[in-house]
Amino acid sequence: MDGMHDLGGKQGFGRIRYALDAQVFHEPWEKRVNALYGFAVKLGIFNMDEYRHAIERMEPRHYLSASYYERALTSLATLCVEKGIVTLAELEKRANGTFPLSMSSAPGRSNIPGRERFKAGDRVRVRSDYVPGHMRMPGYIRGKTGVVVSESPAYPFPDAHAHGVKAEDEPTFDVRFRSEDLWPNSSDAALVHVAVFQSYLERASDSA
Amino acid sequence: MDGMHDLGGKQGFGRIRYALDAQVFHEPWEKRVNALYGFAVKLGIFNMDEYRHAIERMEPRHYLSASYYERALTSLATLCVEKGIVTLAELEKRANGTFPLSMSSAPGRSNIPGRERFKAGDRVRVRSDYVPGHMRMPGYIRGKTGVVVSESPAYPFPDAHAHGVKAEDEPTFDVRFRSEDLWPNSSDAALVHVAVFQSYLERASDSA
Amino acid sequence: MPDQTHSRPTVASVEKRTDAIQAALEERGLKAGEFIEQAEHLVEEKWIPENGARVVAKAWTDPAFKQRLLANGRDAVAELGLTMPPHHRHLVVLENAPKVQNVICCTLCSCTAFTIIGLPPDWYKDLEYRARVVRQSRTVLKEMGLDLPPEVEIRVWDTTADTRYMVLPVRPPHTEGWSEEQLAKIVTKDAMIGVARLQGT
Amino acid sequence: MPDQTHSRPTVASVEKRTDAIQAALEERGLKAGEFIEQAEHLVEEKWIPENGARVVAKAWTDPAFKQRLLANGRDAVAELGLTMPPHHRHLVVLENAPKVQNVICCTLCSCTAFTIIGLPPDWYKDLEYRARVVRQSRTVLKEMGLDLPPEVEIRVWDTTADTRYMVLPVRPPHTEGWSEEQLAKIVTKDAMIGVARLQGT
Repeated sequence: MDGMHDLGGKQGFGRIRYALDAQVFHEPWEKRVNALYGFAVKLGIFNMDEYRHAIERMEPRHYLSASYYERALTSLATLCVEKGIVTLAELEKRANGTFPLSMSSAPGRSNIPGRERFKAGDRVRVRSDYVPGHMRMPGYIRGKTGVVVSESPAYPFPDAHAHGVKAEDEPTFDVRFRSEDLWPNSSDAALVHVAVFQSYLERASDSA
Repeated sequence: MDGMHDLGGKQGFGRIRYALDAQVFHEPWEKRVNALYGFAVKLGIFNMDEYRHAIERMEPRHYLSASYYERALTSLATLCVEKGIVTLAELEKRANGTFPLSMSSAPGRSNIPGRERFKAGDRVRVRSDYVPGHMRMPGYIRGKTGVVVSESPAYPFPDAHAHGVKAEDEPTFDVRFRSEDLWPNSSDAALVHVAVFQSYLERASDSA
Repeated sequence: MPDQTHSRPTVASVEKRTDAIQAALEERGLKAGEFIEQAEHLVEEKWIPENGARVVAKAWTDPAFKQRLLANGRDAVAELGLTMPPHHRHLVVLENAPKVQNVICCTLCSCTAFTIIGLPPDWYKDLEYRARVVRQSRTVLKEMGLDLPPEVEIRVWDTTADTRYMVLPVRPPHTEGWSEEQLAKIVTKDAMIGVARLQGT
Repeated sequence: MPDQTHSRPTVASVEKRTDAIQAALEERGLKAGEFIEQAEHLVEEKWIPENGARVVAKAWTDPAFKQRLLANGRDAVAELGLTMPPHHRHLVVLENAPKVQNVICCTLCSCTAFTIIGLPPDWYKDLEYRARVVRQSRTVLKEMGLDLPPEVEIRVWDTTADTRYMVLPVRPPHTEGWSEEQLAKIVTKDAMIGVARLQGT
């Protein structure tokens, strides 16, 4: 989905809050949330793709205003409710207030048929795919051309795995893009590498 | 700029808050804000493109959480401060609290050289332009192909007019896109018309 | 939702912020208060959907006017004494038909031909409408109570420049013989935005 | 910033919401509290940047290990007794050079090789870093104190799948003859993310 989480290249944000001794956690509850979602994954209540997608499904205003660990908390609670572990009513009674959950899910999809195997040096184009469900393709590479630099082992296909759809595992390819091709005349010069699932890619002609 | 305001086609939002007897204003201050920005435009303190851009320049979290009239208020105050009418310190003293303004502006641009004149029926492609400043091209048509249905009189070019950059007025063309071309397999079937400035367009080959 | 990480001194309420900017302008001799009163009059008495309703009623009853309206909306509404701000240089009138539904939006901000059809309602300015109506037009219209048969083509118009749009709804068949005044009474703002159809059409 | 239009019954604090979900799990016999204690230990004692620092120091001093590390990071760190979660199936180690600076990010969420380089710092998870570092890499690094000469090529790596990355910093020239233990002490988490260079490089 083209959601609020897809932030790469979005303009209008201010300076990075950077400090040499930056902290991972700021409040004790954050450590608990970080443990609890890992606990739920370990118990098999949900998988990491479902977890990430439930964050992406947060109401956009909520997503943007929430801290990282509030997003984790919202995903954890949403999935525990959706999986029937607990009801929202029970959570709100226990919390003595409202407990905003994520929006509902749209259908996922399986692998693209006839996907190709690429090797380092191949020129590839990212398909112009738009899906209602989970996807690990950042919008800034949609339709763009790059060069494969390496291949990973096969992983579950997130577009399927986040939705309980059957699919084959597939490799990801680290694809190198020129920032100039991603944002012509509007970026700092760099090589931007993105780990792209096989289903998102097609072979590019050399002339492209 | 690819800012938070560029919402067309963004997914994850919920139902429309619709009522048959919907109101324009909900609070008295909203009417005052609506009048005051019009007052400032009438006085020549800023123009409508500067006004729209100062809304787009709001800190993204603030943009998304603010109501329509809070956005208008923020733009009005930001421009009054930037134009030297009032200082932020005075505003905060008067308001007895902080007064969040928009982020600073990036450079604008003038018209594209050699822009073409189109007529109804012409196939056109929206240029893949990325600019740091104001622009009235919604991201969902970038690089897409459509058909001109009509032409407007010449207007100030917003990419320039919002930044005090000299430019010629130029017409806009109402361009008809198929929703299927904008979001393949991922939209309700419709013809989507967008008013596109001449500088954003190039002629498309018939084969495209 | 409170921001966990960026809390600082209290942000003044929108009302106090409005007071502050208004007072600052006043102190510089700019008669903001006076202008606000005038604007209130305009908003409540002049920039009202009854204007557009008169335009629609006339177009329904006067074929020559309708032709002029579709050819040049700004000039045609001026015949009825209706004006548009200088930066609204063009008014495009979109004629509905039984199998064509035009819908207006503004994805980048919330522009409308407000002097003609009235200021936009709250939902028109909400992020939901702006984000969704271009991509999910039929679904959004249905949620808003306009469940169009599949054979009706939807034409969305995104107000991304200073051309302004208004929808000319289909005249309900049961209104044959009605006067312009009678007809104008049944034309709503929502029908001129295109998210509603008039009864019987 | 208060939301003007959608205020409703009070949202429970994040702390109370955390209590609620934890208690709900406990009541179903799922030992959440125990797991939290174990996780606290992992976060504070096991998933720490000192792991990655050992890997870097070994790579600097053992060319054969470095070769294995660059060929297959996951297998190579296992030689040092370091493990990665099952879903981190691949570790790609990115070698910096005087004219090459690699930088890691995750624009879609905030993934890292956390068992090796430690959990990501707050700024890595902030919207600002995620939005800006891919498009404004040199500017962002400069704001963060790393002002790279123009001849240094920047290579950004966006962690959009379950491949994990770590940066192998350039060894400072003044460390010749140092032991692995000494070397490991100067390697920082930020240098392994790629937003900092080590002193003298």
